[in-house]
Parts: sequence; structure tokens; C-alpha cells
Amino acid sequence: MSISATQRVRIEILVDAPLVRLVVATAKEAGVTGYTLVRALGGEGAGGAWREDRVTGAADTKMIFLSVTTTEVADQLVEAFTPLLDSHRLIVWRSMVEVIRSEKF
Amino acid sequence: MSISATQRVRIEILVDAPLVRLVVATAKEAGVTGYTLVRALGGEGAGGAWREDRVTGAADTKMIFLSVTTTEVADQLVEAFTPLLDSHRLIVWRSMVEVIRSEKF
Amino acid sequence: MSISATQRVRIEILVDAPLVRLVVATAKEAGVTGYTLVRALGGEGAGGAWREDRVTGAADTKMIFLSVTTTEVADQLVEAFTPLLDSHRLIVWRSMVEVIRSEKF
Amino acid sequence: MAGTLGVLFSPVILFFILGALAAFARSDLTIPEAVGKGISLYLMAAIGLKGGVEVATIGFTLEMVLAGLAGIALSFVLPLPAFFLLTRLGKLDKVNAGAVAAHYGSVSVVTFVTGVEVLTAGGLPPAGYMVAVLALMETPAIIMGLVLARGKAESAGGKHGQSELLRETLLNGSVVLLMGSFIIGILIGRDGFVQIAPVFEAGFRGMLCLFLLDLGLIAVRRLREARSLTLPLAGLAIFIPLINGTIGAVVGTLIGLDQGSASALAILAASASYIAVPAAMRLALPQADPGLYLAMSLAVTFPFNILIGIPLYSALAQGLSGL
Amino acid sequence: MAGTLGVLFSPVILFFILGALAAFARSDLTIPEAVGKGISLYLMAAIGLKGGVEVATIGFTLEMVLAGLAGIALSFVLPLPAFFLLTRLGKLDKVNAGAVAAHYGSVSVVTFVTGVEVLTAGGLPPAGYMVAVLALMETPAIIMGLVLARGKAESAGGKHGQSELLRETLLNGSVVLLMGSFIIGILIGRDGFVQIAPVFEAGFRGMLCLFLLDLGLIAVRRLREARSLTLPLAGLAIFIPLINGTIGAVVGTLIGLDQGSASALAILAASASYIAVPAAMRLALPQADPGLYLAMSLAVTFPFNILIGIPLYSALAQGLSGL
Amino acid sequence: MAGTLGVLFSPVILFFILGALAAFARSDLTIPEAVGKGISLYLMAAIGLKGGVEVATIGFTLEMVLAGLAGIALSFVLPLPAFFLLTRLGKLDKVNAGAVAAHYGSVSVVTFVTGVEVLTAGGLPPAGYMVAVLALMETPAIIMGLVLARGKAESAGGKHGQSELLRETLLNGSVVLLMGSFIIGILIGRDGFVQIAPVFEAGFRGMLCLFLLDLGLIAVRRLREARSLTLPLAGLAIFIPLINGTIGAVVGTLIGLDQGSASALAILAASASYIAVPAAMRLALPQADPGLYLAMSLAVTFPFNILIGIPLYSALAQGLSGL
Ligand SMILES: Nc1ncnc2c1ncn2[C@@H]1O[C@H](COP(=O)(O)O)[C@@H](O)[C@H]1O
Ligand SMILES: Nc1ncnc2c1ncn2[C@@H]1O[C@H](COP(=O)(O)O)[C@@H](O)[C@H]1O
Ligand SMILES: Nc1ncnc2c1ncn2[C@@H]1O[C@H](COP(=O)(O)O)[C@@H](O)[C@H]1O
Ligand code: NA
Ligand code: NA
Ligand code: NA
Repeated sequence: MSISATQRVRIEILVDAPLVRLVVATAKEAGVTGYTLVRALGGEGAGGAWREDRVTGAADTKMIFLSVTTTEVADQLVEAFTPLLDSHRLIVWRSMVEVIRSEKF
Repeated sequence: MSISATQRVRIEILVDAPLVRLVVATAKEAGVTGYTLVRALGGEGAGGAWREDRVTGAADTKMIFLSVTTTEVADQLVEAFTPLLDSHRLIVWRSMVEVIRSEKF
Repeated sequence: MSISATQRVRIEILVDAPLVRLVVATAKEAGVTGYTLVRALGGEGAGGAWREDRVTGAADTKMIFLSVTTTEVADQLVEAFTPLLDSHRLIVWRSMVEVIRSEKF
Repeated sequence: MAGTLGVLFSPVILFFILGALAAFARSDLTIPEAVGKGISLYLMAAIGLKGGVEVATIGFTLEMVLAGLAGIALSFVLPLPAFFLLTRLGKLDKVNAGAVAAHYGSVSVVTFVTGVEVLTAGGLPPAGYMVAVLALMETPAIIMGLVLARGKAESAGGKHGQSELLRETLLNGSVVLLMGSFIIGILIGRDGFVQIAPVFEAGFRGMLCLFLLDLGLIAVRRLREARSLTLPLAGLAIFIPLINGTIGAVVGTLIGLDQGSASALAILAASASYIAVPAAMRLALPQADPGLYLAMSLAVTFPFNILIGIPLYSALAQGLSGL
Repeated sequence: MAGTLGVLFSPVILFFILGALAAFARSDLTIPEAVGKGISLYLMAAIGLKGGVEVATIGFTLEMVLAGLAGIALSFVLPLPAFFLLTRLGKLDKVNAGAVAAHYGSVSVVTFVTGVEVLTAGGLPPAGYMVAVLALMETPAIIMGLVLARGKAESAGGKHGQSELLRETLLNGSVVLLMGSFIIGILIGRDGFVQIAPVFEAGFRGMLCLFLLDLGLIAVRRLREARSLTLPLAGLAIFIPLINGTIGAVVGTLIGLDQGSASALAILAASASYIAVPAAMRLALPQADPGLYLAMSLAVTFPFNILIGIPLYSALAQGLSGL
Repeated sequence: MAGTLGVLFSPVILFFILGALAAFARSDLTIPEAVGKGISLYLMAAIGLKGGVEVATIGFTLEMVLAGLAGIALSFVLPLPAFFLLTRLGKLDKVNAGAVAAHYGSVSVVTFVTGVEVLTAGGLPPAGYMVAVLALMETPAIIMGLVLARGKAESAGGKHGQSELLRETLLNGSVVLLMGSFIIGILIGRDGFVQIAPVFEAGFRGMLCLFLLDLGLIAVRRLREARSLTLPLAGLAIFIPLINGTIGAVVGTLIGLDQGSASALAILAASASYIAVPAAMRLALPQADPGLYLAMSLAVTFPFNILIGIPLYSALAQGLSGL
């Protein structure tokens, strides 16, 4: 479709602020070399509604962990997170993307 | 492709801050059970450029409403929003994603 | 899949804050008519870790430039950015999305 | 230090000019939006408290009631001539004209605050209850603007019905904070205020400087990106406040307000909302162009009022009281 | 100005009530989270400095050591009855009961600060070293809560081992800032403090008003969205602080603290953490429901303590000292 | 209170140390970036105003012009020896060496502000016009750094031409705010300043404490994540300011500045930019490594100057004036 484009997986994990360090550590162990965090403003799910809150312990303020990586690493990532999904209330989804400098991902 | 992955739709709606409540209410009526809001910083389109602004009424400051849901709900969502797209200047797009705990979406 | 949906390309570029103006200008030259910027909070890659920082020159604080556009414009965009990817340390990926009001993109 | 030139040398106005010039020159100077919002909340709390404490000291008077009623009446009435001008001279359709007219019937907190600073420096401090008048004037114009935009017959409907909208407007953050602080001011009185005066009184003028710096930046940036602002509309964004300011000064003098308070009523009438009304209009009249109403109220009327309007309206009120 | 009614007319409390009412009425009034966080850091630095400066002036005493030891002991012990009540009356499982119990053993900085304001206004200022006691009490309850939740046998494990968690908790931002400012206060003494007093002393009460406005908003919004808060649990969120406050008052009086300091210890014991502990629990007991423990500590206990608890515990401490 | 040890017990420096220690210990203490940015803008406005008011009081002098010219000359010249050292001892390529050299030719506002605090506490307040010198020194080094990085022949080109870059640098937010506030200070004079002094004067030192706490956190966090900082480069990040500080002290003394102002010029020369220059370099020399130049200027030079450099340069300037 375009110059030297390669298929990679874009994986997004919704994670509570206090658990970000844990998610990053787990992702790195699974082989992720790059990621970006985005702050979320609020949301709603089975556990009710929340909104961004930096004043209190913000135990339910969420961030989006975003990583573009290979299918293999993404699979390993999902495997590594599966036991945590329920206990840590993580939300994960993935989709295919095309990247340009494939050596970066 | 991976352990117990299921196809879902990731739908994103760009919405002006004062209209967020309306969009959330409409989405819930269409059957959405979970969503996350992300604050946007600025942008440009047919209506000119804008930048984040919390000082004034911020009538054109935008947020991203993000929901991962089933194809059926996504279709209903699009249908519910179609009459609003022009009048409320909403911008919508959707793509396929794989989710892990499919019962969550 | 749904009412009057059309295929478009969602392109995301991770860019350092001081380079945003340059990226926007380049994108507009490539034919992009609409885009949205999102502030990132932190991340890690080959060049080490960074976190949001508005106090100093923030030369490595990143934003996400997000645009949904046609395949042709996306191709031109990628072409326009290819010489900058290494020199300006940009990260780019793209995927297919469906849009509703196709004339907007 | 009264008079136009004296006003221009007030630090508050100079910081506004600095912000405007920086934005004109395309400087990247920016106040973080969270900080700007924080300062604006602070200013509302401070002005509310101050007004309440004054009322607690002086007590309730008939003048107060008259001023409140006049404010409500003005907020209802002022959108009418504005709507007429906007459709005829401005060539706006009903929806956009109604939305813009609502802004001009309502009020701008910072224009008021800056006016109070200028009047106080000139020896004509308005009465404390004018803060309550300010809060009372925010909402009625919204209802009027909607009626004008939609025609009486057609009802609002949709997810957000008329009553829901009214609730949201009456409970708009700035109205709640202003009125709440005003009442707290009445409750605590001068004695209770002393403890928090270092923040809410001593700090006020300096914070206002920083806020006007921010508004100078925001207003001019908006002016540059305003696509739908035609020359006739820009002209109306100056002409309408002149009319409204005159009406306000006349009404204030007629109901017997002191010169400072009559000037403040004129400033309120002349000012255009850029907080409560834009948010309400985005919701109630989504088809109206926010780029247009924010450009008019924030990018043209606000700077005009700050730099030229305030001394003008106050001179007018003083002149009228001499008749 | 002491007494319950006097307290309610303090501006600090009135702003809290304003925030709570605004959130009840679903107003969109919001303090930007960055600004709220900034004010909370300011308050911690200010209270730390003030305590340190006082200790520098008065010097170290045996009382100080006793108060510190009592604080640590209370933080370890108080989760026990709370855990018992939460499992029996509250019908919580061990994990959730342990998480909630940790909150009640630990302390709330703003409850303490508000208490100090009220006590000082009432002529019973607590000693400066109570700030150090506050910092000492933040952490032990976390360990205790974890032990209760997991049973002694089972170890923590996982990516974040027990020691890692302990390190993170001890170096929690609020603990570090409180203790750091306290030590800076000791080092600079009264003379060094004079230069920065306009910010950290004169500004304190006004900033506290703005912060309590924010907490009023946050607490009530949390209450509205609290799904897992049953009536028995809401009752315990009032009953547990009453018990803990009584224990604190008794202990404070027994170890010979002055009335103000004994009242402050009671307030600390009665207060429930909503900064350090929720973050630690999310990490160490991820299965526990954050919606629950934040609703109890922030949405019920905090307002109860601010409005009713503080004058109650201080009256109790005064009564006990008279025995 | 002069002398190195006295400086270390200033609250301003102690808060910097607290931030640094917290970051070393990996505490999660963080000032929200919006708040940090807000404080930094406040400090620039305050220092600008103060300088301008002083100039308005004292009037224009030849000394002022000389200091300005010396500042501009230093900013142009200082990148040269730095570039030489960075390529030879630091083994950097031309692009990175040029980028880093630009930082050392330019100035750090907070180093200056802290220096002024220390000098004033030591009885040697620098003249008010030094603020203008500060603003004048920000930009020339950027041009020089680019020339060094690219060689004279090669032109800039690309989307952002040379002139565009120059415009952006000259209109950099911090330069505009500093110069703008300086001019406002001149216009309003002592009388106009009185009204806003509670915010911009009384609050200054306390706000500086909070800002240095933030910078301590930021600097040490950057140090930990610095990948490209070799030992020789870290050494140069101390050695270059020592050279530049010495040159600044000599030049200041030669052109006849008073001891305080000569010390301030030395501090400016020794300081390294971490606001205007990094942003400009990211744009003009995108291939240069931002991790490197921020690590050197912010993580090594800034703490060195705050803790050791400032008293050293001022002692040097005092010594020289005695000759
Ligand atoms: N289907 C979804 N799409 C987007 N975000 C979701 C979705 N479900 C849950 N979330 C987010 O994840 C958070 C926790 O979800 P839950 O565990 O279901 O309460 C919610 O508050 C949302 O912010
Ligand atoms: N193609 C696009 N891709 C991403 N964002 C867009 C796009 N078009 C519009 N937007 C966003 O939506 C806002 C409103 O668009 P418009 O109604 O075209 O002015 C813009 O300011 C952008 O933030
Ligand atoms: N694979 C990736 N997925 C998501 N973000 C990435 C990825 N790689 C790099 N980034 C982001 O881009 C920044 C610069 O990457 P790098 O040039 O590799 O240091 C990182 O700090 C991340 O924020
Ligand atoms: Na008006
Ligand atoms: Na407690
Ligand atoms: Na320098």
C-alpha cells in the first residue's frame, strides 16, 4: 500500500494510574521496546463512572498504555496480561497497523 | 490470532466539550456499556483551527469519545448519531479491533 | 458494514512538541484538511524514557498528531515525512478506518 | 488616576496589552489552560466574597433590590435590539443572531472586575451588591436568545429539554461560585474575611494582571483564526456594547444608583459573556457557529470594553448623574 | 468562635459546603485537577514548614517522642477493630475489609489541617511536632491492612514485592513533602521562615478555602457514583472514625499531651487516608474495589469529620483533660 | 548570611535539595506540569516587573547600556570556547557540539533569579536593569550555535528558514514575558507597582521555593534517564560554567559594574539555558540529541550553579572589584 510499509500490531491497555509502573514492567518483560502513555479524562464501565483526579490517591484514574509492536510480542504481551486482566481490572484491545520504519517497532 | 480474541469495533467520536454529556447519553441509549474520554489539545478542520481552552466557555474545545463495542451496537450508535453529525459538528470513525475479555465489550 | 461508510486511513504521528508546527505545515502541504492533536504523558523508546514537561524547553515532550484522510493523501503524507523520520525522530503508523460523512475527510 | 490615559497605565490593562501584542506577533507565550482556569475561579471567589462582605457590613437596602431587578430586566431586554441589528446589518440567520444576541444580553465577569478596579482607582467604587447583580444577569439573556433563535412556537425537545438546559445554565460553574462566595461573604462578614484576606484581597490585583495577560493572548489568537467574522459583524461587536452601555448607564441613573454602581451597571450591560453563554449555546443551538460568537464577544467586544468602553461608560454615568 | 456553630461559619468550612452543594445540584463547577493537586502540595509544604519552625523554636521534648510513638502505635492498631467491624457488620470479604481498614488506620492531611485551623481559632493550637506525627501515621496502617487482607502466611510476591511496596509507600509524595518541609522548617527556623511567610503562612487559610471547595466537589461526586456503598458500610464510615477519635483522645490525654495536641491526635486517629493509602492499595490489593474504599473514606468519613467530627473529638479531648 | 553555608540554609536552596533527594530516592512526588509552568511564568513576570520598577526609579544610565552590550557580546562569544571543548574533550560531532554550545552561551532565568536572591540576602543586590541583560542574552547564542553546527557556508533551508527561526526565538514566550514585564515595570513605576506588590513581591520567594522543588525533581529525573551523558561531558557541564562565570565576572568588573551586578553578569554567563534554547535547537538542529543537551544544562550545570556556582562567582566578582 505504501513505501516500505510493514504490518505491526497496535495494542492499547486501559490501566489505573497506580498500576502503570507494573504494566510497563510487564510489557518490557514481554519484549516491548517502545510505548507511549496518554492521560484519559474520564469514562464509564461495569464498575461505574470515574473522572480524572490528581488530588486524591486517584486509584481509579485511568491512563492509556499504547504500543505498536510485532505480532509475536503482542501475543506474548496478551499472554502476560491475561492473568492480570480480572484481578487488576485492565482493558486491552489490539488491531493491525502499518508502520514505516519497521526496525523501530 | 491469539488466546480467545474476539472481533469488536473501536469507535471514536470527536465532540465539543459542552456536548459530551449529550453524546454519552445518546451512546448509552444505543447500548454502549463502556467508554473512555480523552482530552484533545488542538486541531484544525473545515471550521478553522482551535486549541484547548478551559478559561472561556470552550464551546469548540474537543474531546475524543472512545468506545469498543460490538458491531451491532456500533451500527446503532452510528445510526443514532447520523442526524447529529451535521447539526452538532461531530466527527466519527470506526475500525475493527480484537479484544481479550470479550464479555467486557 | 453500515450506512454510507467509506474506507479512509487513520494516520498517527508521534512528534516532539517543538516540531508540531513543522509537522502540521508538512501535512497540510501533503493535502491533509483536518487533524487533531493529543498530548502524551510519557513514554519510552530507543532514545530512553521521557515524561511530560512544560516547565523546561520540553524538547522531547511528545504529542500525537492524528488525521483521518484518503489513501492518496496518506501516501503523500508518508512520502513527505519519510526524509524527516530519522532526522526528526518521528514515529508514524497508519490503519484503515470507516468514516461516516466521507466528504469531511 | 482616572481618565482614559490613566487607565491605560494601570498594570492590569498593560498586561492585557502585553498578551494581545504577544499573540499578534505570534509569540508562543501561553498560560497553561488549567492555570488560567484556576485563576479565573479564584477571581470569581474573590469578587463574590468581597461583595458579600460589603453587603454584610452595609446591610440590605431598597437600592439593592432595584439594581437586581434592573439587571434581570436588562438581561432579558438587551438581546432584542442586538438581534435586530445582527439580522439586518449583520446579515445573520435567526439561529446565529439569537446565539450572538444572548451573549450581549449576558455579562462578562472579567470586564466587570476590571471595571471595578478602574472605578475604584478613580474614586468611584461600585457597591458590593453589584456582584449579585452580575450573577443575576448571566442567565435571562440565554432564555431570550433561544426564544429569538427558535421563534416562540417551536419547542426545544431532544435529549436536553428546555428545563434541563435552564437547570444547567442556572447551575453553571461561574454562577454557582459567584453566588456561593457572595453568600459566604455575607455569612462570615468583615471579621471572618480578615483571615483569608491575604489571598482574596491582597492578591487580587496581581492575579488579575496574570489573568488579563492570558485573556489578551486568547482574544487575539481567536481574532486571527476567526473565519466567519465579517466587517459588519466586527462593527456590531463594537456598536452593540456602546448601545447597551448607554442603556445601562441611563437605567442605573434613573433608579437612583450612586455614580460608581451606575457605571458598573453600564459596564455589565455593555459586556458580553464568553463563559456561561457559549457553553449553553453550543448545547442548545448546536447549529450556531461557535467560531462566530466567541470571535465577536471575546476577540472584539472584550478588548474594546477593557481599553475604551470602561472609561467611556463610567464617564457617561458620571455625566448623567450631573443632570 | 469555638463550638460547633462557630466552626460552621468559618470560611474554610463554608467553602467545603459550597462545593458539596454544587456537586449535589449537579453543577459543572470543577477545579482543574492540576490546580487542585498544586494546592494540595502547597498545603503540605506549608503545614510541614510551620511545624518544623515551631519545633526549631521550642526545641525537642520528651512529649514529642511520646506523641510520635503513640501515632505509630495507633496506625498499627486502629485497623484491627475496623477490620473486625467491616467483615462482621459490613459483610466485606477479607481483601476489601483489609483495604478499607488500612485507610482508617492511616490519616488524612486535610482533615488534620482543617482541625488545626479550628483548634487554633478556638484558642487551642496543637504543637508543631504534630505534623511529624501525621507523617509517621501514614504508613504503618498500610502494612497492617495488607496483613489482615492476606493472612500472615501468604506472602506478597508478584512484580512488586513486599519491600518494593514498602519503599513506595514510605516515599509516597505526600509523606516526602510533609517530612521534607518539616525538616526544612527546623533548619531555617523562625528567621528563615519570615522571608517565605507571605506565601506559606499569610496565604494558607485562603488556599485551604479553595482546596476544601474542591474536596467538597470531589467527595460528593464520588458519593453519587458510589455503587458498592451499602447502608451498613456508610454507617461504619461514621462509626469507625467515632471509635478511632475516642481512642486517639484517650491515648493523647494519657501520654500527657496538651489539650490542643491531644485533640489533634484524636483527629488524626479518626481521619481516613485518601491519598497515600488508595494508591498503595490499588497496587498491593488490586482485587479490592477502589470505588468502595474511596467512597467510604472520601465521600462519607471526610465530610463527617470536617463538619461534625472535629469539634466533637476536640470537645472530648478537652473533657478528658479535665478529669 | 552570605557564604556558602549560609546559602545552603536558605529555604529556596533547601527546597531544591528536597526535590533532588526525592527524585534520587525514586519518590513519586510530582508537581503537575501545568502548575510548574504557571509558577515559572509568574517568576518571569515578577522579576521583569521588579527590574523595570527599579529602572523607573533610578533612571537610565550609561552603565545600563554597557551591561546590555556586554551581555549581547558574551552570548555571542561564549559558545566558541564551549564548542571547542565539546568537540575536543567531549568528542561530540559538530551538530551536537553546536547545540550544546548554544545552551551555554544563553542563560537560565531561574539560576539568575536564585542568584539575585542569594546576592540580595548577602547585601549585594544587583541593579534592576540586569533583567533586561538577561533577556538580551537569551538569543544571540542560538545564532552562534547554529553557525558552529552547520559551518558558515551551508544555509538553513527547509520549512522553517533562518529568519523564521530567528523570529520564533526572539518571540520565545519567556523572552516576551520578561521584556514585556520589564517595560510594564518602567511604565507603572513604584506607585503602580504597590497595588500588585502582594503578588509579585511578597509572594516571590515562596513561589521560588516551590519552583525549585520542582526543578530539583526534574533535574535529577533527567540525570537518571540520561543515556548519552558520558563522564567527560558531565565534567564539561561543570567546567564550562566555571570558565564562563570567570569571564562574566571579569567583563562585569572591567566595564565598571557594581559588585552585585558584576556577580549577576557572572552568574548569567555561567548559567545554561533550558527553556528557550532546547526548543529552538529541536527545531533548527533536529538531528542533535535533546537527551544530551538537556542532561548537561538541566541535570548537571543547573544544580552545580545553584549549589556551588552562585556563591563562587559572586566571591570572584567581589575579589576582582577589590583589585
Ligand atoms: N467498551 C469500552 N470501551 C472503552 N472504554 C471502556 C470500555 N469498557 C470500559 N472502559 C473503560 O475502562 C474503565 C473500567 O471499566 P470497568 O472495569 O468495566 O468498570 C471504564 O471506566 C472505562 O473508562
Ligand atoms: N480528517 C480529520 N482527522 C482528524 N481530525 C479531524 C479531521 N477533520 C476534522 N478533525 C477535527 O475535528 C474538528 C472539527 O472539524 P471541522 O468540523 O471540519 O472544522 C477539527 O478542528 C479537528 O480537530
Ligand atoms: N513501539 C512504540 N509504540 C508506541 N510508542 C513508541 C514506540 N516506540 C517509540 N514510541 C514513542 O516514541 C518515543 C521516541 O521513540 P525513540 O525514538 O525510539 O526513543 C518514545 O519515547 C515513545 O513515546
Ligand atoms: Na451585556
Ligand atoms: Na486514622
Ligand atoms: Na551562559
